[in-house]
Amino acid sequence: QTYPGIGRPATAKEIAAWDIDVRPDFKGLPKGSGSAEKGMEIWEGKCASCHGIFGESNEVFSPLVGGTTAEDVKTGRVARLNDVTFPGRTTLMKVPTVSTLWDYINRAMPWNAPKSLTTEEVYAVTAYLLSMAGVVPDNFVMSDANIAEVQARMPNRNGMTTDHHLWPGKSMGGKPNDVKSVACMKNCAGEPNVASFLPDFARNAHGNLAEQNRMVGAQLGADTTRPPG
Amino acid sequence: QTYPGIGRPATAKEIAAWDIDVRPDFKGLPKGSGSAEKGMEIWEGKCASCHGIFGESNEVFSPLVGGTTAEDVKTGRVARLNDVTFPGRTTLMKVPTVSTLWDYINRAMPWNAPKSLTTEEVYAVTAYLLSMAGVVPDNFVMSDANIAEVQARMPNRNGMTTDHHLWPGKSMGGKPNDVKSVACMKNCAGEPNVASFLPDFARNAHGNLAEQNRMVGAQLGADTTRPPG
Amino acid sequence: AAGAAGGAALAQSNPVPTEGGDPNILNLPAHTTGLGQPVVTDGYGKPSQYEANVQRRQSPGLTQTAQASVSFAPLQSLFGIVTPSGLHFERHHQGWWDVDPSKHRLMVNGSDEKMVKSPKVFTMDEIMRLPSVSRFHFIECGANSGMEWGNVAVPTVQYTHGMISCSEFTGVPLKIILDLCGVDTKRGRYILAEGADGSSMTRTIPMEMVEDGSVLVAYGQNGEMLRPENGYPLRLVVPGVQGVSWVKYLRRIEVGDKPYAAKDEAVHYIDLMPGGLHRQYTSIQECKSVVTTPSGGQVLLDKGFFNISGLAWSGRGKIKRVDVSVDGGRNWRTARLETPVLDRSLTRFNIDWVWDGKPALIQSRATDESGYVQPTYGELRKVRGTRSIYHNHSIQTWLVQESGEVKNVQLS
Amino acid sequence: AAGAAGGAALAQSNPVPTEGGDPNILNLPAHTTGLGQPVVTDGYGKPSQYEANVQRRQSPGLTQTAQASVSFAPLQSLFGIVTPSGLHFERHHQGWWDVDPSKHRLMVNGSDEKMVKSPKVFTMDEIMRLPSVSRFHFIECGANSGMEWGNVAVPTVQYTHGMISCSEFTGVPLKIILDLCGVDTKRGRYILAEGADGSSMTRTIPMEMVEDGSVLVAYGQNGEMLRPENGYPLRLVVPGVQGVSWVKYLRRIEVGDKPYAAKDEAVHYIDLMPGGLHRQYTSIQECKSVVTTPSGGQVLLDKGFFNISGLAWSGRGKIKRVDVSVDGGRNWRTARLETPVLDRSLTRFNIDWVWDGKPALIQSRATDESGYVQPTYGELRKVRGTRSIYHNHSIQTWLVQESGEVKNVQLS
Ligand code: HEC
Ligand code: HEC
Ligand SMILES: [Ca+2]
Ligand SMILES: [Ca+2]
Ligand SMILES: [Ca+2]
Ligand SMILES: [Ca+2]
Ligand SMILES: [Ca+2]
Ligand SMILES: [Ca+2]
Ligand SMILES: [Co+2]
Ligand SMILES: [Co+2]
Repeated sequence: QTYPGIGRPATAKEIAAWDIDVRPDFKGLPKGSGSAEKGMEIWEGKCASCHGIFGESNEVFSPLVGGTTAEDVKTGRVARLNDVTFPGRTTLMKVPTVSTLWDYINRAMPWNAPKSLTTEEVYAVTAYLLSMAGVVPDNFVMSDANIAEVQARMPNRNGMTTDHHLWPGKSMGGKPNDVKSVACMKNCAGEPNVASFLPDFARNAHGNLAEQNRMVGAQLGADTTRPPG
Repeated sequence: QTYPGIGRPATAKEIAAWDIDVRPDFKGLPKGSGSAEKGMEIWEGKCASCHGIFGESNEVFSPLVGGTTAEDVKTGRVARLNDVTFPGRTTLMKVPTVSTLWDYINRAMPWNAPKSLTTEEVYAVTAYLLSMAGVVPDNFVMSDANIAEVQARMPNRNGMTTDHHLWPGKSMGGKPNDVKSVACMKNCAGEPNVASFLPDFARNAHGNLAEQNRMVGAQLGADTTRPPG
Repeated sequence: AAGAAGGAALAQSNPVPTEGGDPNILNLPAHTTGLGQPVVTDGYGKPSQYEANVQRRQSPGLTQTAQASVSFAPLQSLFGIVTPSGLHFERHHQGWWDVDPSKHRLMVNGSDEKMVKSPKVFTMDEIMRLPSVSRFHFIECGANSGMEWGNVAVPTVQYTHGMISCSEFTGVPLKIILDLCGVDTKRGRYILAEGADGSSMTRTIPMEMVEDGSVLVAYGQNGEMLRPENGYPLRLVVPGVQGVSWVKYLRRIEVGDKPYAAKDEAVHYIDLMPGGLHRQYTSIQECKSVVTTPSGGQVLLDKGFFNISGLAWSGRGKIKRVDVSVDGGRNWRTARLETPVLDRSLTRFNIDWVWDGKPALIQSRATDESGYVQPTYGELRKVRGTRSIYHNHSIQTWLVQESGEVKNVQLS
Repeated sequence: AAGAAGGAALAQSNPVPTEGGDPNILNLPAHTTGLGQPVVTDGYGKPSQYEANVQRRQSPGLTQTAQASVSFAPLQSLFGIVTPSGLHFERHHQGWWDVDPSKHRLMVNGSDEKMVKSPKVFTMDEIMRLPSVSRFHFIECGANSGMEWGNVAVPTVQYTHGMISCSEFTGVPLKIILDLCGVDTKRGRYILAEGADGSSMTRTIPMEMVEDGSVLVAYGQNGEMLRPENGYPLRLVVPGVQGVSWVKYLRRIEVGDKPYAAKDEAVHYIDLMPGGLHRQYTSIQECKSVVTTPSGGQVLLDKGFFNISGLAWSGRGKIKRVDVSVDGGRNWRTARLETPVLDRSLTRFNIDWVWDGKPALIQSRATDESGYVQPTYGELRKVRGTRSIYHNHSIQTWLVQESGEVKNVQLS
């Protein structure tokens, strides 16, 4: 089947304007470099207002930096991900691939002015971000030539698996389902026991539920401005 | 299956308030009467502004009266329904059942004040309407006692059939489909000939069609403020 | 009226760029380089400003008042089978209302004292507690395409076929409500449905359709409540039957032993046959289809590939097949039917077409599961004449002119 | 915020009248004795004023900004399977835009020069000329129910499950567009989809899903164009896969030989397992269901009959069965499934229940056509722990208290 009249060849210039993605194998990464020192300037001018001076803010988003150790840089596994008492997870605790940071900052940051950074600025600020976490030295100059070495120091680079059943198709994983249940119909479980519920003081925390249900219906909304009935 | 807690018995008063329908066999018709003379007063006060002094207006709706003859009153078939040159069809040319008029005037007229007429007024104005068409005399007093006689004079009382295939179920009609076609696939019809189309002067009669189609699409709307291209 | 962004369409070209590229690609737009709007800008969202041309419309001169009138759905701009509720066609006889659902009641009674054992009153709360079903059905006015019985009268598919819409309705099978009241179904072979608006619209419906479970007392339409224009908070759903029977603002169901000859079944919605006899109680909407793209009033900007798309439906069940002709009915190809193909619902069909730039006459022809084949105007008029107003379900023809402009035509 | 008519619900009683009848019946309301509003009061209509409580809402405190946030669909008030487009859940990462469709372009290219024979640019006009399909599919955020992984966090089904919606999507199978460009599908086993908004969202999608025809380049949603909040004028439809992959404002498709590890597949939408390892590229939304009525934050005003109603879905195909328990999972009955039951679509279920006024624990459990059974929290957490955020598809429990009030609870 052909489709005469539909579509036309993309020009090289057009592809260059839009094909900005950078893959884990660095395909798509433009040549260039930027220093962590320059990155600090950019960070403080264009990023810190939202992410905090040390990337620690959770004012507009969860912290970018924190929770990784020198040991993690060696092992490639962020140990605190296994610490259930550690609150929250920072970006650097999770991200396995430095390309992801580069690509995302390049396409989407600063949040209110995406795609406004030069290639040098993206290298620089990425380097600075990593330097805050001790992944690269404070005077590091990151470039297309040495980015693979940075990758080899990413704290959570070994922290991912694709060995599961939730990827469609055969290109990854392909494991059978991990969770098993059976559709028992009669006398299935023990006496049910309520283990978790909202405390009464949180009753109105999502607003008055009477105003979040239709005026008529099989059930109406509970007036949560009043004590439970 | 029972449905505990759902619904409650309707009271006699409630049923009386809402059960206002009147059937062709006059089930539902309240006792009472009204004169065509009184009906004329009501008509001129409450109906003529929309329907015209003689029920002939088509200002707000098609004419109610006209097109029936004394001969039709005898035969019960409105002859002009078979006259393709006669423009339009009035209510009295079509309506086979006097109950229909009574019921509808009672439930829905005057249009801007439905259900405001008394039972006497409905009898009266219905009688007047029919008197304008010569179905009943000008001094007729219509009542529940003589309405069957009026029915026997309705000009189109024999003008209906239920002998067709478009009623679901078996309580009427039940005929097989009247129109027959076959799904021919190849070399089916003769050379097609366009027999009817909109004249160019009517091109913009429904407004500019460019503004009646989406801005993007497989086809766009024609700019009908311009001559055909 | 169309907003600023919704004016006349601009021909959009996609030329091979001479200067290296399309400025819409090379110069990144504001939305690619800025921060957009927050969530819940609208707690209940609206279409894009660029969709302002997609509106329901009145046909100029068709009716004398706007409260006893109709507005047509813009079929030329719709996709799939679901009609957006905001674009659902309207037909009012005495205007529409936004009825307070907490005060709305449904009554069930009998035409005589023995017909219903226990006449009952229900609140909306109670109706919504009963077993509910959800089903997709089309609703078509019996007068849809009525303006075209004699000859071509209107330019676009909005006006030729726009008195049809299709929604997912949710409600209670009327049978459940009648069972609850105790009905003598031996004598009570008819139902009268009555609305609460000024017209208090009444229509007779056969008990068979209640007994087979297809008649619903519906409150839901496309996931939310019915729209006020469509009978909020309660309307009857009578699948396959003309829209006037789908009584809006439903306040009462009466079970009776005889039909009621209401105004809209004794004066209107009666089909004038050759010879001057009218057919009464013509309820079922017959098998029908129409190509919605390309369709009248549109312009093809180019030769080349096009997707011909349209809608098919039947009041007698599922659509079995749709054939499409581009040569005025001489030769036909069978179109793809989109799934799901449902009972008394719209079915969307699509078929490939390469336009060579010469005049073309596009038609579609549906066949339903009863085996009934949608007729040509010739076949239909031979039996039913040209003055019926109702139940025009003829094959529609669109003429694609060399200029690319598409016209509504009828063939002899 | 709710309008005047949309305030707190008033308990509506239907007492046996002492004085002869209900005043709502005996005193005819204004709408029964007056003339209503004209057709086309709104060329594009709105819900009733009495429906003002039915809104999408943010969950207080969930996100720190409203442009990188989510609004939840009010499942407690919805019927059937179609989500009204105005109530479709929202998820933006850098705000939403109303993009001019006449300037929007779609580009197809390859990760290297050999991957795509002829990289191409398409206008919207051109895309809409290609063969189109219409299909019902659910879209669920991978983080839906994520707040509840550890314990009960929110009161109503709007917040527990409201990041799901279901629409009829219309568009072009991506396979057709790729075929048109000539793709090396031997090497090119991945697709990168990219949006045109500030985030220029990118996600990797397996070529298998393109090849089997299920991935669509969609412009239509529920009969009209996509809403701006949902990607107008073009979004990818990736049935059964989490919402973040359904890239909005779609501007580019790249064919590649490796996955891309985009921010939302290497930092988010990764599932933290016990032991600290994350699962990456967890795309499929597993078999899941929830009772929407009665549900958390509602009140049953009476004992007696109720219709339990809910939604079931699976990213692996059709729903085969839904069971419902009212005793916290000890005993189950199989619910009625409303038709149509479609592939990777919502399915509505209903089942009768007579409430005796004693505390009840209501649950639903779906099984899909792959045979997978929706697990309990115990079964799920045993394997995946409590910190995953994503893919919580556990059985939901609602506690009906003696007072009639319904609470969100988790059982041990
Ligand atoms: C106006 C506020 C703002 C500014 C300025 C800003 N960011 Fe962000 N940033 C955000 C928000 C909000 C997100 C989360 C976006 C989302 O949800 O997809 C984010 C996400 C990120 C992320 C991904 C974190 C994650 O875990 O997903 C990185 C990396 C980042 N920003 C780096 C930067 C850099 C570098 C700069 C400056 C060049 C910058 N940001 C400027 C608000 C901002
Ligand atoms: C304000 C205008 C108005 C007034 C006043 C009015 N009518 Fe009407 N009447 C209408 C309209 C409009 C219709 C058509 C309604 C519809 O389409 O269902 C109509 C329909 C009718 C019909 C049915 C005609 C048909 O063929 O369907 C009858 C009979 C009728 N009116 C009688 C009366 C009587 C009797 C009165 C006075 C007591 C009256 N009307 C007052 C506007 C009016
Ligand atoms: Ca072209
Ligand atoms: Ca440092
Ligand atoms: Ca009750
Ligand atoms: Ca006279
Ligand atoms: Ca009666
Ligand atoms: Ca690339
Ligand atoms: Co009609
Ligand atoms: Co999400």
